[in-house]
Amino acid sequence: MRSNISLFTGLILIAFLVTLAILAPVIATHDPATTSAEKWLQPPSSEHFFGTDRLGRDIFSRVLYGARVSLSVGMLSTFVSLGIGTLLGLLASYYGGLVDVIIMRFADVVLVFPSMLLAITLVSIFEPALWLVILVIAGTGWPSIARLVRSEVLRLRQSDFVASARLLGAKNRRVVWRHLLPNAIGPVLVAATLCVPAAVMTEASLSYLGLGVQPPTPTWGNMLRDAQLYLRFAWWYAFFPGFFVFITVFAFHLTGEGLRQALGLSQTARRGWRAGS
Amino acid sequence: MLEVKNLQVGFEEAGKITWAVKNSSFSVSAGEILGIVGESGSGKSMTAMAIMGLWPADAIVRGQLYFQGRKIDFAQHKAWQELRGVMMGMVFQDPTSTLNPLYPVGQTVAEALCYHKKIPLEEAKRKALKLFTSLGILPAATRAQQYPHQLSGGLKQRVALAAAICCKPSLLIADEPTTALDVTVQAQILNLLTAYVREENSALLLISHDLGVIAQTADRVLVMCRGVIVEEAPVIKLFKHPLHPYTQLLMNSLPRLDRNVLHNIEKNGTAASSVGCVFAGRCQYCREFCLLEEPALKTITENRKVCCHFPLTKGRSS
Amino acid sequence: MGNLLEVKNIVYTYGRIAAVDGVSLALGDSDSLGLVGESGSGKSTLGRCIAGLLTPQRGRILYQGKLINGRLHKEIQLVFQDSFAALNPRMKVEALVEEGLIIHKTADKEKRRRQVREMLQTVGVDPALLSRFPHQLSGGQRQRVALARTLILNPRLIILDEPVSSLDVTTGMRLLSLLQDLKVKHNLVYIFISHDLAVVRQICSRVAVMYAGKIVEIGDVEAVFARPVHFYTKLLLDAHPIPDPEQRKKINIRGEAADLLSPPSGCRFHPRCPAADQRCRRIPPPFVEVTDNHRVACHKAISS
Amino acid sequence: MKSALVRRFLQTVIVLFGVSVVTFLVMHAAPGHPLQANPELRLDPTAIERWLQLRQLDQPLIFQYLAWLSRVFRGDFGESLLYNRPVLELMGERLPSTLLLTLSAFALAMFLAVAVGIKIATQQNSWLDRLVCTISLAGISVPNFWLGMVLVLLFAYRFPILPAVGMRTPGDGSILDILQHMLLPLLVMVAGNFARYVRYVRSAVLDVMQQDYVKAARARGLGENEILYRHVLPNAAMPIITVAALSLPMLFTGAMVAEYVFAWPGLGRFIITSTMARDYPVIMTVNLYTASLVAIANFIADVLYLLIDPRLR
Repeated sequence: MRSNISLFTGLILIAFLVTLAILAPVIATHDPATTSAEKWLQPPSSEHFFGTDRLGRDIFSRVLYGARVSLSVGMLSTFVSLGIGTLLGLLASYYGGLVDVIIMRFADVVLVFPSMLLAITLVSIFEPALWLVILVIAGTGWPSIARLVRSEVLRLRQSDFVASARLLGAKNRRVVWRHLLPNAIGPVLVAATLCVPAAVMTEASLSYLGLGVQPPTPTWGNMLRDAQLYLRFAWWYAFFPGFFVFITVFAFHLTGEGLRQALGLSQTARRGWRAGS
Repeated sequence: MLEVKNLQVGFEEAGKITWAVKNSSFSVSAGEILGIVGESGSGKSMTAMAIMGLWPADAIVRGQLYFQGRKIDFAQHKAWQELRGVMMGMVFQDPTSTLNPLYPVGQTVAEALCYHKKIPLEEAKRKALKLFTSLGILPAATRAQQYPHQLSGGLKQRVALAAAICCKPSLLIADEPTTALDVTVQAQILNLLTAYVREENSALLLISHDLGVIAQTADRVLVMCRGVIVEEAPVIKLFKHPLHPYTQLLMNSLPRLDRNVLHNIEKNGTAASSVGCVFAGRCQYCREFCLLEEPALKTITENRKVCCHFPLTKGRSS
Repeated sequence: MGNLLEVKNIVYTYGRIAAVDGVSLALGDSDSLGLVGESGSGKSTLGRCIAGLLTPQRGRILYQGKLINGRLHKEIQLVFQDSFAALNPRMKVEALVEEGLIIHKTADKEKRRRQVREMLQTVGVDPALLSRFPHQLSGGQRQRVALARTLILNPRLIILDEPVSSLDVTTGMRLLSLLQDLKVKHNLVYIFISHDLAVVRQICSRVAVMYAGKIVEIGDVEAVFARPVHFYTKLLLDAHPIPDPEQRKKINIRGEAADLLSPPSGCRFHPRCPAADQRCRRIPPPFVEVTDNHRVACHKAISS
Repeated sequence: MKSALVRRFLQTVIVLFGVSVVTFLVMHAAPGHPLQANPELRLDPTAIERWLQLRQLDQPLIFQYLAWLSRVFRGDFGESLLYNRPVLELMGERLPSTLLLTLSAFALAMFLAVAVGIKIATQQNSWLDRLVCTISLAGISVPNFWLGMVLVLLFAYRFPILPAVGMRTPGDGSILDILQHMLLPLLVMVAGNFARYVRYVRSAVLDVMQQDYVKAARARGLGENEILYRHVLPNAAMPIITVAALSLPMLFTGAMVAEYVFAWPGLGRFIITSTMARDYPVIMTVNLYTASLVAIANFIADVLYLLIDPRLR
């Protein structure tokens, strides 16, 4: 019952945020880039719901456009790490032996770098850009997916129902598509759902440090970076973008949590980390 | 020794309570082995858990329990805590999961002794070793140092038994103690259980789905079906002449070494009924009345009780 | 009478443990063999080798005279002990039973649906359960679905790995009775793996007793149960509780099952055998025929 | 036991080797010349010259790697381009203030998480359990730099009772002053870590409490305290050790973003400012140092597992 409530609330919130992002041009009350010298740092009002920033831009509209960046970074990087992770996890578990050792040790090596540190290192070497942020986040996210896929496949391959299908004469393709994948998808789905909030958070942190998506593209992270200097005078400047980061991350965590409970997976068992060792 | 009156154990789901144990009353005296037999879902384990005060958190438990003349309140967990381990002991089905994997098995037993008897650890360890020797966990000193995963199922069950009886409880409950074990080990464990009862004059509640085990071990038997005690009788009388059709069905269904019994099996399916006799849907002698009216457990002769409108007679014509 | 199945001296090891250590047996066209023994005796491993799920490291398995080591054969099927683990939790009853037909492309959709329904009727499962998932079925129903799944391919030899041990007695006996009917109707041969001698008694014509990876006695059920020769068989029969309180037995059982990491020398049963002597400790006993079709691996059987 | 230990050790060595290769390759991919092209960075020209020389760009890659590795083994991690001083020296100077913050944050968060986690696990689905679960879910969802800003807004600007940034007031260096400065960053770090830890403690304890051996211990009449401390907690320790081990490196690198927000003069902030300045020798050293710490922490966790659980030996 409770799990359904968190799943439901999470999904509603996500749908709401996605709608905001997609319909940003329709909902936005102002152009997010239009500056106005006389209207800088105005508190929230009926004209500017979330107030204005140091250049007189409408924070409400900028937050809406920022949702586009945050959500696309979150989802795209999750897709990429899901793709790489699933592929490498399958390869490792399918071929075993040396292939397995090489892939899994490489995953180990990537995993020992704290993802934030790896992200800022990579971004500092190249020029910061949106695609780079996505790739960097995906590059630090795939190993846990790969570990998870590998251990799920290894576990399921030992199961009686796969043996039973083989006895009936099922070939590899059928075993993989009808038996392994449908049963492995639950834990992987949960892991993917929890990848998104991590990516959103990393993007926000990078942009906040000035290493992520660069101005003038409005993102929640670089809005917070701007806001820091005006914290004393304009609470709304920092409050709203940060609040949206929080709500977005919270929504995905809620969904992941609900999904995990609905699928009956335990929290400690979920960890891809050190699942294989 | 132990008297259970109107015990009910139920679970609430969506505002409706389903009863796993319905209004059961029975007693067991010192030196007696009371067997409880029934299929899965008959409520026999739940009965044991209720007596031990170990029911799941979401269960609803009602009724009265008298232990050595003293009434135990279901609401008072504290009272139970003083009884468990000292006055009541329990052996579970799967010895692999009931021993803590992180401790040497000797320590598990010594810990219980230490806790209840308030004796120093060294003395408790010595006592545990003695107990191991008497239960055939040999060589005791070596075995005591080993961890559960290093022992066979039979030895683990002996350790579990040692931990349950180390303080010489006057009531021992064994819930399917041999189901997870091989037949040769089963015989050994049943021997140990019987020996304990005879030596300490304590009571044993032996729960099993296996009529063979019951026949070989119990003095008196309760037959349970879907939460209801349908028959109660001394073991010899029960096997010679079952009164309840369910008891008869169980006996006929039992695979036997000395003959082929497959031809006895009636093939009608099972249907559940919410009113009337719990066994009506599967009973080959079921009459219309059985579907409408719930029978009560009534005394037939001394020591014999049956919960059936039309109990079996020797020739089978009611 | 030609042999349907012949197993010649096969060995299967997991790491350092030889679970099956040199087993030979032959199965006639209409025999049903019970394979009994305690846990760890290697009976399930032997069953999986014959089904082709495991490839024995040594020895040969012949089906109708053809070598099938480590290969699956459509006519040899296996029913698993745990029906819950053996049915894909994400497939419905219909898809589960239909799978074999789809794999072998034996019929079109319409015909397959009909066949599935017929098969469910045969094993006594209400067709109303077609769209249920395994976890929505009772234990007996699951085991019947598992049976239907294999039967739909028209197998000849079915290996039943403890099919009733997790079921209630009444459910188990009804399943046994169904198995008995199917055997006759579909001309099936069973290898029935069980730790329960009494269950084997109901359904098999022959029985093989395994101890520590080896067969110690094999023969017709009636003969072996009435006049067991090997001391291990005697022990198993003795330890089996008789459901009659007036025949209470007091049996003394020594020792523990053999440790397969360092199996005892000579006869593997000698540490627990009441009659063991020097020879039993040193020399593994040969397999000898005591009467027709009744063979035993015991030194004492020869001398007496 | 020994063989398992040796295997884990070898695995750790392999991972450490991989870490060095990856670090080296990443730095090798770093462009050398934008360093000079970017006057904003104000790097020391002589230091850049030395850095480029040290990289021996004319040599084959493998030689460059070996040369670098041998310097690393001799403890020579190069000099900062920004400060023109040895990297290790710079890091060493910043370690104490980081440790002060991170150690107290870790200890406080872990202590609270274990206490609260056990408490709510023993009363699953009570109002307290639900409350803590919801709060912790929110806790892991709050960006810590934003939480920092909100706290500064509240406690430094709206109600000016605490300093907003830094570690000590200039001219003052008393313990009380440092503690006052520490309070807000500490709060931010404890909030995030507590939320993460408490969820693990709760689910680990819950998992164990459902085990049969806990029920059996109860049937033996042991008191709830004995059951909790002797049977539940030792078995629940493994997942908790894992989280603790994964937090260990944080102790030595500092919480980067949190230190940056509060201008705490520790390693974390140093890492970020050096990265933004493209101080390559520092970045390289920091990566190597941090990743090695994680690998070693994992090894320590593995050893602890072996000590606790006889089944793994």
